[in-house]
Amino acid sequence: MTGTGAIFCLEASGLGCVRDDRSLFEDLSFRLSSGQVLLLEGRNGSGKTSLLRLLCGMRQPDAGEIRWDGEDIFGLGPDYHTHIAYVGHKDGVKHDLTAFENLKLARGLAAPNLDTSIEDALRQVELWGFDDVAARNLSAGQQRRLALARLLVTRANLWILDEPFTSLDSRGIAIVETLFSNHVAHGGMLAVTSHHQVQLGDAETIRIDLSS
Amino acid sequence: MTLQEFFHMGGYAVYVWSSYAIALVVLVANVVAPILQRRKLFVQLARRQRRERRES
Amino acid sequence: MNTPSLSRAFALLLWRDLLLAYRRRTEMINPLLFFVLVTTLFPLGIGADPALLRQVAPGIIWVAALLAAMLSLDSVFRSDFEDGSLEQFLISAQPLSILVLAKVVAHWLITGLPLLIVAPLLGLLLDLPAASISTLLVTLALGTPVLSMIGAIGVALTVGLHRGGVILSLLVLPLYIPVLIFAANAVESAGAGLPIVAHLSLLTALLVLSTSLSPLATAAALKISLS
Amino acid sequence: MLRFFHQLGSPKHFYRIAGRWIPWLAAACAALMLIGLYQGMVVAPPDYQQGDSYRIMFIHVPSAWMSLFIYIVMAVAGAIGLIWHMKLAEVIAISSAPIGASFTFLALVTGSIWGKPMWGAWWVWDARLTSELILLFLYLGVMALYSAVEDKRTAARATAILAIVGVVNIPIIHYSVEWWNTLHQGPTVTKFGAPSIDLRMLIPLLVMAVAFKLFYATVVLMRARVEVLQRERNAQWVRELVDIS
Repeated sequence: MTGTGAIFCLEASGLGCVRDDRSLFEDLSFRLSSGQVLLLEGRNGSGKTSLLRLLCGMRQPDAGEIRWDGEDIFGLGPDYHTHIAYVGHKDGVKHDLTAFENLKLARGLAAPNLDTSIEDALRQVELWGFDDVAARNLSAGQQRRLALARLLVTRANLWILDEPFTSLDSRGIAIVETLFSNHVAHGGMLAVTSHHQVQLGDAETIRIDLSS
Repeated sequence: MTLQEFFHMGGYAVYVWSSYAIALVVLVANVVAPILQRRKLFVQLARRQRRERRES
Repeated sequence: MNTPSLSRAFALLLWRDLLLAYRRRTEMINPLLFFVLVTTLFPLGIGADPALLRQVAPGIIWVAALLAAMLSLDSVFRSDFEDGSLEQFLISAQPLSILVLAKVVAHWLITGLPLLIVAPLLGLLLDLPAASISTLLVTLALGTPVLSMIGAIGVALTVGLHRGGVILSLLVLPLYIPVLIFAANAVESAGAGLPIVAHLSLLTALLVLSTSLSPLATAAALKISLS
Repeated sequence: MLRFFHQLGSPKHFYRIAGRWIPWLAAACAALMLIGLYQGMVVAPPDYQQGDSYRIMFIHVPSAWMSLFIYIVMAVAGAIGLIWHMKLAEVIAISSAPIGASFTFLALVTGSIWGKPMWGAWWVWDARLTSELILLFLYLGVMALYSAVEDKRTAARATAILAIVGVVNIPIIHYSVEWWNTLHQGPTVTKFGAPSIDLRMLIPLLVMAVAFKLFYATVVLMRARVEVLQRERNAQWVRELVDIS
């Protein structure tokens, strides 16, 4: 959560992605700026995950460009990555490390969010008390929340989330939705795919349906 | 340099001509391979396009 | 905006990998056992004549060390790839090559360096003279990091493949040949009392070259494998 | 000039242009090869030392040169494909690998056959032959990696990295093998090279070298065209091509 009031903008123009020489989507353009949510919908295999990976800069688009504040994200490289955080299908949580150690690592590799300690982050996802438990012993829902807690310890403006609500119970979903709405309310940005109807209060939402 | 001497290669006929035979095989294989590949691809694509035309 | 410090991330990742290895320290013994086992196979195959063994010992030990290093390569990125941590490295605020360097150094400390503990024992097993054993240790100290560095490129290229291990050896072993030649010959020359400064300088050159270049290649390979 | 590269960049144009060049390249290659072989096998005198067995040189030496040349071309094309995302460079790099491997294999086989009358052994751990053998492993590594990765665009980029790493290592490997060879070969160091080059032997050798380069150009374009068709098989121009053929 940034709260610095800085206005950032992620702009995609003419995006195209080909996977196993099947064109997933073509000529896709959108503009996402601070305080907005990009909601990707579409049936399985319509390229939602591929699009998110393009936004993370993990894959070169086969056509078109992605700009962060007007600069191509591939030119920026790590400078772009300081602004984003990604939680994919895989949690990215080391099972042999404790919850605390996992977050300590995530914090060290990204631009650390100095006004949220690891303890605060764990409290916000209701994992405080499990901090010294090896991630292996946490339930799938708890591991998912631990992965999402990573977002809180970094100073990322843009959260890129692939099905964040998988394996979360209703309590978990409520917690995570409040995190998202706080993030967006403080000028953060969200790019999320979800089959679950995301309630993010009055946040400005851009919907893109990839299966059309 | 009669024909017979030519093939005799001063007693090294076995080595010289086996080398050239292998060379011929390798070079011809390299030329033939793409041709066969192309033909196989065309057959594949043609069959696929016929099937698509039948469906549409 | 204080840019996240590079050395802190490097140290953090090194700490993480050493901690992970410590928590599974029984697995650290495997490359060592393999190293000893392969070395003991050769006398059973070649015969126990000490003179012959002494002559081929440097080559045997170094080939065994090379195979042990290569077999343990798979652990560099495999677990991170499966639980999604590798993706997090790709989008971290640090340049990927620095993180890769940290992981490879950790891998060397966990699997490469321990080979030095067992090497003298194998030297005695094959009746190597003292001068050779000390040289063996020096060449292993210089050579095993090179094996990890170059091997990391091969692992990064094959991390996405479900049967990557088979191809890994085909990609990596040819690149190990210079290290094997210089190191094994250094041990042999030391045994014969010949000077080995040339061998060691060449090994050091390989070490410097691979430490500076291979992280870049490994990072590029990871980005491609995960794209 | 830029338009030409840009035009060549588009697969459709490349397919057409390459199609026009291949017959000419093939004809030139065949002509040169015949001239070279005639000069080498008939005109060139027997060697005072090796008699007529040295004539194997006319295919062994050019194919050894080609094996290295093609690897370098593959690495450079791979690098261009990686850095500027030129699909065409990737296609050329990948199409070169099997040809390079064939020449390496040919150099190895003819080299060992040539060694048999001289040293009485089918395989000699000579520095050049050993380097050639390692080069063959590098080629097989590239081809194995390309076939292992499913998505062909990712495969091409991964093999480009491997080719670049390989090309950096080739001089190191060659030097270390030479060094190793002088240590173990000891007194019986045989100069495995061609005998004292008489002009009537050198000319056919160079003619054959050029002929092999033309052969490579022809076959790499042929393979590249098939690869382009493979990658663009959903494109409209390929569909039309398939319909009319």
